[in-house]
Amino acid sequence: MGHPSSLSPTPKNTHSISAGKQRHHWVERFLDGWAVYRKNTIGRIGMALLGIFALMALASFVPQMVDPMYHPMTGVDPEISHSTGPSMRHWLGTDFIGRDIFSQLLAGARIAFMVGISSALISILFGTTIGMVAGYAGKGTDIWVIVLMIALFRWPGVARVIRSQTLSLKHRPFIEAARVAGASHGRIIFRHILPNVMPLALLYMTFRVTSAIIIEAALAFLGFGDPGSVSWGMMLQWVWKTGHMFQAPYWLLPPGICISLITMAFYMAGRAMDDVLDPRLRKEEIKP
Amino acid sequence: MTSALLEVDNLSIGYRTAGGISLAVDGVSFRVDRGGSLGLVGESGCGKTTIGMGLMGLLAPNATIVSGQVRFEGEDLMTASDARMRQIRWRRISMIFQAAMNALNPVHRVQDQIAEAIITHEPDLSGHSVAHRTRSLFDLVKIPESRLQDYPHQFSGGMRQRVIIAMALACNPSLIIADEPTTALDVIVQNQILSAIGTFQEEMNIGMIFISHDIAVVADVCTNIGVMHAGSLVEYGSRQEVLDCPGHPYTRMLVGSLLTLSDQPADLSGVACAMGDNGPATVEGCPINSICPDATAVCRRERAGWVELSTTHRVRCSQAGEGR
Amino acid sequence: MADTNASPILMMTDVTKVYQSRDSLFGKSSNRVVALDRFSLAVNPGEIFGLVGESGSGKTTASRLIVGLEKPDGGRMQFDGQEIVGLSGRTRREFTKKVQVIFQDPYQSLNAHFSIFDTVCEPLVIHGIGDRAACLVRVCEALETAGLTPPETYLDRYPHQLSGGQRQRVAIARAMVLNPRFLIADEPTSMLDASISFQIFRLLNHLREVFGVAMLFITHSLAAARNLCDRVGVIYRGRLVEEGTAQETIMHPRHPYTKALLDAHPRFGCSRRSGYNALLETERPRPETDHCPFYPRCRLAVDNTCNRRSPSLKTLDAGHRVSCFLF
Amino acid sequence: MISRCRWLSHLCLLFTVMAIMACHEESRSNALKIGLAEEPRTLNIWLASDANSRKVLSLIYQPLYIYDPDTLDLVPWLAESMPMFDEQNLTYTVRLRKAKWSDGTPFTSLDVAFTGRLIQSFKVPRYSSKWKFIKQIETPDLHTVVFHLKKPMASFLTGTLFTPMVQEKEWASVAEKAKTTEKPVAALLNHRVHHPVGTGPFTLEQWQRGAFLHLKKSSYFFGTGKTINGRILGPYVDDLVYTVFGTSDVAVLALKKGSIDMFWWPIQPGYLADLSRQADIRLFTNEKSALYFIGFNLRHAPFDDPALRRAVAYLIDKDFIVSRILQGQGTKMFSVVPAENRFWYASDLPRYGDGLSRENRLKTAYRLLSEAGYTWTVPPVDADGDIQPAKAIRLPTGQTMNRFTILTPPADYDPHRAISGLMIQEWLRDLGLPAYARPMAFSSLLQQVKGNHDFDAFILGYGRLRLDPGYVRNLFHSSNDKSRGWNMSGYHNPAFDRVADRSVTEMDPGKRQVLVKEMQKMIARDLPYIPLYKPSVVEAVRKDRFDGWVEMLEGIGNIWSMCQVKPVKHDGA
Amino acid sequence: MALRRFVLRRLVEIAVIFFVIMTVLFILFRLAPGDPVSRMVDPSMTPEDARLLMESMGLDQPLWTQYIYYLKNVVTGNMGVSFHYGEPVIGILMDRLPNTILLFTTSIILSALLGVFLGKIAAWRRGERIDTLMTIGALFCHTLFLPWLALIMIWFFGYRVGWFPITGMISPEVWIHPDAGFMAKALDVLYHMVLPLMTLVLIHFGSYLLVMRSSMLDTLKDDYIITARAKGLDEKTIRDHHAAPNAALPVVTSVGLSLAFSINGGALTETVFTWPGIGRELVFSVSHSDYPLAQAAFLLIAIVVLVANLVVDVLYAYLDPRIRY
Repeated sequence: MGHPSSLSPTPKNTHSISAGKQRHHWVERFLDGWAVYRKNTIGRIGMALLGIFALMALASFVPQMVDPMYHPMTGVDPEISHSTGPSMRHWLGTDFIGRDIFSQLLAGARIAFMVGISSALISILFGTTIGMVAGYAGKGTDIWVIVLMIALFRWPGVARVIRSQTLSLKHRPFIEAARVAGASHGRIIFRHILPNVMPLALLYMTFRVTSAIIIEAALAFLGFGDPGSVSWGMMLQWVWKTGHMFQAPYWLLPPGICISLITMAFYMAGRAMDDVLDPRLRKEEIKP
Repeated sequence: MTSALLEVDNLSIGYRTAGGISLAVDGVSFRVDRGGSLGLVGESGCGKTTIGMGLMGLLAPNATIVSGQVRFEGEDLMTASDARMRQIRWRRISMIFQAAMNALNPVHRVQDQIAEAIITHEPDLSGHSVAHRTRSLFDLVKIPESRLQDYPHQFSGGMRQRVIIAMALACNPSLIIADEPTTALDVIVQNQILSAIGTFQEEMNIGMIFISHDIAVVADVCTNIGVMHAGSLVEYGSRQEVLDCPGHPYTRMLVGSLLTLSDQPADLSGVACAMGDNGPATVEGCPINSICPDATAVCRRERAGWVELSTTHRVRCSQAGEGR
Repeated sequence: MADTNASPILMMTDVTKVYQSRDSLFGKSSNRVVALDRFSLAVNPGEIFGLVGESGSGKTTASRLIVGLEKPDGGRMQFDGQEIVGLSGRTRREFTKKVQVIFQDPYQSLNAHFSIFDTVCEPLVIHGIGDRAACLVRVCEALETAGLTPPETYLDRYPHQLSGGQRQRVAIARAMVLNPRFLIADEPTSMLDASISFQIFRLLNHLREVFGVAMLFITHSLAAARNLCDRVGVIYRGRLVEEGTAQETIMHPRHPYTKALLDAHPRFGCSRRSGYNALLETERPRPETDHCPFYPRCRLAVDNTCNRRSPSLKTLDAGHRVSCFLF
Repeated sequence: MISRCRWLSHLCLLFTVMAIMACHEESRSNALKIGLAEEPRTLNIWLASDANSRKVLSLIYQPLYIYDPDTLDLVPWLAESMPMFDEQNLTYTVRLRKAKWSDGTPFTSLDVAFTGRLIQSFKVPRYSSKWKFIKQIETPDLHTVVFHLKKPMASFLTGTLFTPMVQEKEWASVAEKAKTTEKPVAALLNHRVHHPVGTGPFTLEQWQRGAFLHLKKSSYFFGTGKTINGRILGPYVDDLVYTVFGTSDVAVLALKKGSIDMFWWPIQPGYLADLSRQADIRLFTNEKSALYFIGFNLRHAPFDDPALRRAVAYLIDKDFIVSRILQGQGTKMFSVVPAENRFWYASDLPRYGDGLSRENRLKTAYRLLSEAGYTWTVPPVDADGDIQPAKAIRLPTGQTMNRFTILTPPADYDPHRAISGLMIQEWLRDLGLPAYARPMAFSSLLQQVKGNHDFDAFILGYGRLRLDPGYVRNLFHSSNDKSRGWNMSGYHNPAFDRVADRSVTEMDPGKRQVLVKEMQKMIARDLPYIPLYKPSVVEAVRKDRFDGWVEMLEGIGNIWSMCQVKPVKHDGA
Repeated sequence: MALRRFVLRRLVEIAVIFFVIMTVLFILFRLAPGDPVSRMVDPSMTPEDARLLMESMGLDQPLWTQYIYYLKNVVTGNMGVSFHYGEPVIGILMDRLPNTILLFTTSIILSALLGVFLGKIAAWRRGERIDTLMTIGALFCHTLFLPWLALIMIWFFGYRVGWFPITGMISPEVWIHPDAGFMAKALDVLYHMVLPLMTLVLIHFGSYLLVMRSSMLDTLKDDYIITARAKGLDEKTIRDHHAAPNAALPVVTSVGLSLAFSINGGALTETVFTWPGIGRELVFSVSHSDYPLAQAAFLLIAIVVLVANLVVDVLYAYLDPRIRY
């Protein structure tokens, strides 16, 4: 769909159009939303926490460049062969084979982001598409689609929410207006419904992120994780399985607190986003 | 001369916003006599509902009464304590809400909701007499007693409105504020509700403030009419005076745009121009000067004061005097 | 004014629509609501036909059937002599170019994520009409037609930045951008203030006069119908009970229901009428057999007639038809 | 609101009262409280294959002979004396003690014969192989049993005679009924035993599923007051209470708190420092008869080449594994037979890379492989003899070596093996070997290695190796190279097979010892498995409650301990 | 009448879904690599031994026969015999079920009560410091990593301070005591429940608080709250009588579903606290490839979840008069 800004302007609409041109509408909406978001204390805390974790994830590449001893997985301190507490050399101490806990913690932030965001993206992608199609197609098909998904996969939650949202959107006058104008189903789903369910999908994504992180941690903790990667759950599992649970608080506390804080940060960001997206809270401004 | 039930003097109500207080109601004065009825008419956003809520002391937390006096049965409501206001509410001033609003709690039986109002204000009443009162209220609004046990969702829109009326009458108030009571109802049902309200108001000698955007409806039930625009009252007078010889151009426009069932259809052939929106006044001068056909330089410069057209009819327009 | 002798642009003949609430995975439940019951209607080119009725009477269903948002369960519908039930593909697209709808709620009928330009331009894009420059010109024209001047100031705005009246004008511009021959206006002013409604009525009248668009104007207000429409049909429980010129039908109603409607209408400035004599306070039980739809509420109903058969439309005089055994 | 507060305060009060009550309950009984890490599986001795069931049932059902804790020699237990071997007829004669079942009936030779026949007729899994070479069981009198063997079988002494004996009275009817069903073995294994009748020092009192097991001293135990093998037997405790703990952390806490007197499970290294500081806790460190190893698939490239396997053996730093991953709680292994099994262990085997630095390991392995014809694009050792990151190793055939995986059990099952796999992966990569460690659910791992033979290398271990070296033959004999067979590596060596077959039938321990050592030498040369380590068992008990624990291979949890543990006499009491 | 039809219809749906889940479970378990026999590894076990074991478990039959057999078992309510315990699966599960129900029902009801109570206050005082405090506190508790918290609780309350027993459901000392009466035993169980309850409530009340808070905020915007104010009711009555009951409805759904899911969701809790419930059995059976036990446990969970869904719907209809089927 063309946008008038790229046209050679017709005589009468020269400068009045170019005024609001630079900012695309979603940029504007985003900035508006951001303004609302910034007022939200919880949202601000969440964002700050997420920023810290993102920095940690970035910083995870640094220590191993300083000295291979700080490689979170394979680097071991040649002088230490058991778990030791914090020192200048190892800020948070070492684990039972002499690996640096601080670099493991940083690497864990990276994994947490990767796990959280990738699984969330996948579930949102599938969930949104299936939910929209099921909701839009309606009638008999949707029940079976949903049943199947509940039985088989982990993303029915998103699909269900999106589906019900789509169901309610489907009979909105603006969708019907598009249908009356002769729009195809694809156009209605992707041009009209998608932008409207997107905020909800994004909101659910933050919830999905947290649950993905917690599930990863729980699985790793139970030992079903990949021991080749250093996640916080894996760190806890090492603490647990090697019998340092109550012996090495410097090793037990950081990953546990990090799991809590990062999930909390995502929750907070999500809740604040909920405020931004809640149409009842968004004022219908009338600017003449 | 009938005694004044309610006297509102120069009432201003504002909402706290980021840029200071914006006035939703700006210096409104009127009075309601015992048994009299006043219709407040104006388009959406003109502040008429805010007045109703202000009188009940039920303003939103970000709203504040900037100035003005409200005397109800000789008592100053502005200085009344919260506890005193709670006693006055419903016992002395009750309210009829718009039926489309969820004015009734969906999870309680209507009987209980009516009884609750009675018990709150007359705690000494026995359960038996409360039940009796409730039944007689249902009789009054012509709903079969068998439906006392029903839940609000089981009623049709018109019936629900009757329940709300019955509830409003539960404590024999002396003033009822009816806020758009018939909006969203069908014509026939609206007619029934209006006549019911009119009947009770007359028979029980209750004062009423009737808030509506539809001047035709207001004209049907009220003896006095106040026309509001952008937070202020622009014309105030008896029904006949306001409708027959509207003094304010805005009133004229309201009356003029009203489609009637007269033999001669209204003239629709004029240019369909866009018109400004109704919002709080922000510019100097008369708020409607930009769309008023008779606007003069004076109108653009300053707000007009009140012009008395008769003892009961006043208009806030600088042109009003000349127009007559 | 309308050319009454030309063949109708829209014909609905004995159209029936039944809603069945389907709430089971395996079976059908018997929760039937008859929205339209052998409903017939004809709109002539260039005229505004007013369809009047209370909420739930089926008037919106009629509009939805015409534009194909629902499928009828029986009866025929023709537009320009062409059958329009079950159109698909190219013929349907051709049809959608000619018929447009203005919805009741301007707050809901515009996609909040579309700018005004996108909204008005969408039908052009769907139908692949014109390049971008041509689109812009046509959009501006449509906006001007709808009274949004100067149009350029509106192009980049979003619905939430407009007032209700302006939104409804955008909806009208969207409907007009394809130069349709037929407009369905479904209670376009019920959400608007009186002065704004008045302007919208003027606008619709203007469209009819300048562009010769025929209209089906759906309303619950007799006054609006009286002032805007050439002909009026009164619908009750899915049946057309009275039909004729606006003047005749509204000023000299025949059917008891029309009379009751008229009676209930606020009498501007006059004291209240004594009451709704055509209507009963409470409803009579609805008979099992076929019956006059108004029988349960009709004070004038004749037993053994009104509750046994349903009346058909009888022509009384020049184009005034009524469906009642009393005539 | 007020009512809610009152309700809450009542609740608090209730809990306080309960807490006080519970404190009073403490230290009442003279019971030995033992923590278990998992619930015992069953009380049916034939189904009980898990360690936890055995911890209970070994105190109830007794075999004819048991091991001496110090020498690991045979000690007559239900038998009265050592078995008498008649080489001519291939018969063993065993004289029985005058013992009684816990229901008071005498234990006779008929019970022994019944147990043997039951195993033979039902082919009871994991017992039938120890009994199938027995032709006939004779009972000349009630206290004499004569076993007729089909052929000489070394495992008679270490297997058959260690079978727990069951009572004919208890099991005869069960066996009868099981035989009439469609699946007799299943019926026998799934028979639910509520009150096992044995000849041991304890009897079962009650079992609260998921919570605890209560054993009481048996009044009919044959050993009470007797001196067997130089030890005066009790038991000296009246009650044994087994409590189940979900995780060992919690069990260690319970031990520290004094809620249990002994935790019958190896303590994780992390707790040792803390526990050894606590005065009222005593730690026991004992060796285990165990074997943890990395095995290769000899059926295809690249590990069909012994030179590569030897190079890998050089690269693996067993010191690192033992000192860091096991935190010192284990020993390096160089033979598939644990060194503690002194009689069968061959001490003169090659110790690949032992004591070398990492650089020297790498250089040695590089030399080995270069000699065997392996080439690199970038070799791990440059011309000056310095280490550099290696790239793209090629087989002697010139083909690039494909990436291969080292399967390990998942970290939850055994973190040591999982982490060892990972470290080995890194060491191999130093040489340019494209190794990938991959943890896999245990049953899938076995399916792939044992069932499908679809693997390159794997790390597995046997935590409880029997003392009889019969497994050396089982693990590497070519006849066991089949799906689900024990020869998972696919090792084929006719010379080995010959020696192994002779070792099975050699009844003279001295001669058999020579054969077994010969077998170990062949394995150490060909390296189908590289033995890695053997963890130690560290157990902890409370000093202030009981003493008299008997240390043995596998730790203090053994029948000797349970027969000899005594409550500590407190001065005040 | 309509409700009965609704329930009947839902029961049919439940049956169909149940059948689907049943089949999916069967397929999933059989497709999973590995077999239960190879788990019982011991180099002294001969291949014949292994075959015998397979036969004794019925694993030598073709899949189709196993499936028919399995269906027959489910229909007749005989879920087979556990590979591991060698006992009927039903008996094992029924033995564990009351323990799980006892712990989780109590914990969920307690946390829901606490969450509703606090959420009500937080919403009522929206924007004030107490609201921010509660919201952040609830979020924090909600995001705590359960095993981590549980172990720390055990360490502190069970060991350090020593107020409560370390884990388990009963103390043997009490139960083997010859004259321990019912009351003593019941008190003992209660006493053991305190720590897991505290942990679970701490973790779960947060979500109820958040649900209640946002639902209550929605409710407070409703018009009947204005009506209630206009009626002159005092604020506490408005909050407790008009706003809270309406707002608590979504909590009912979430309580119902968590009750249903708690019968498996407690695997971690039950493992750490050594609570002999279904969750522990489930983890155990899956990791030991004990198909009959795992299948039966999953089916039990599925049926509880499905039925609970139905019960919640019916309950909802009972609580909210607007909803009628």
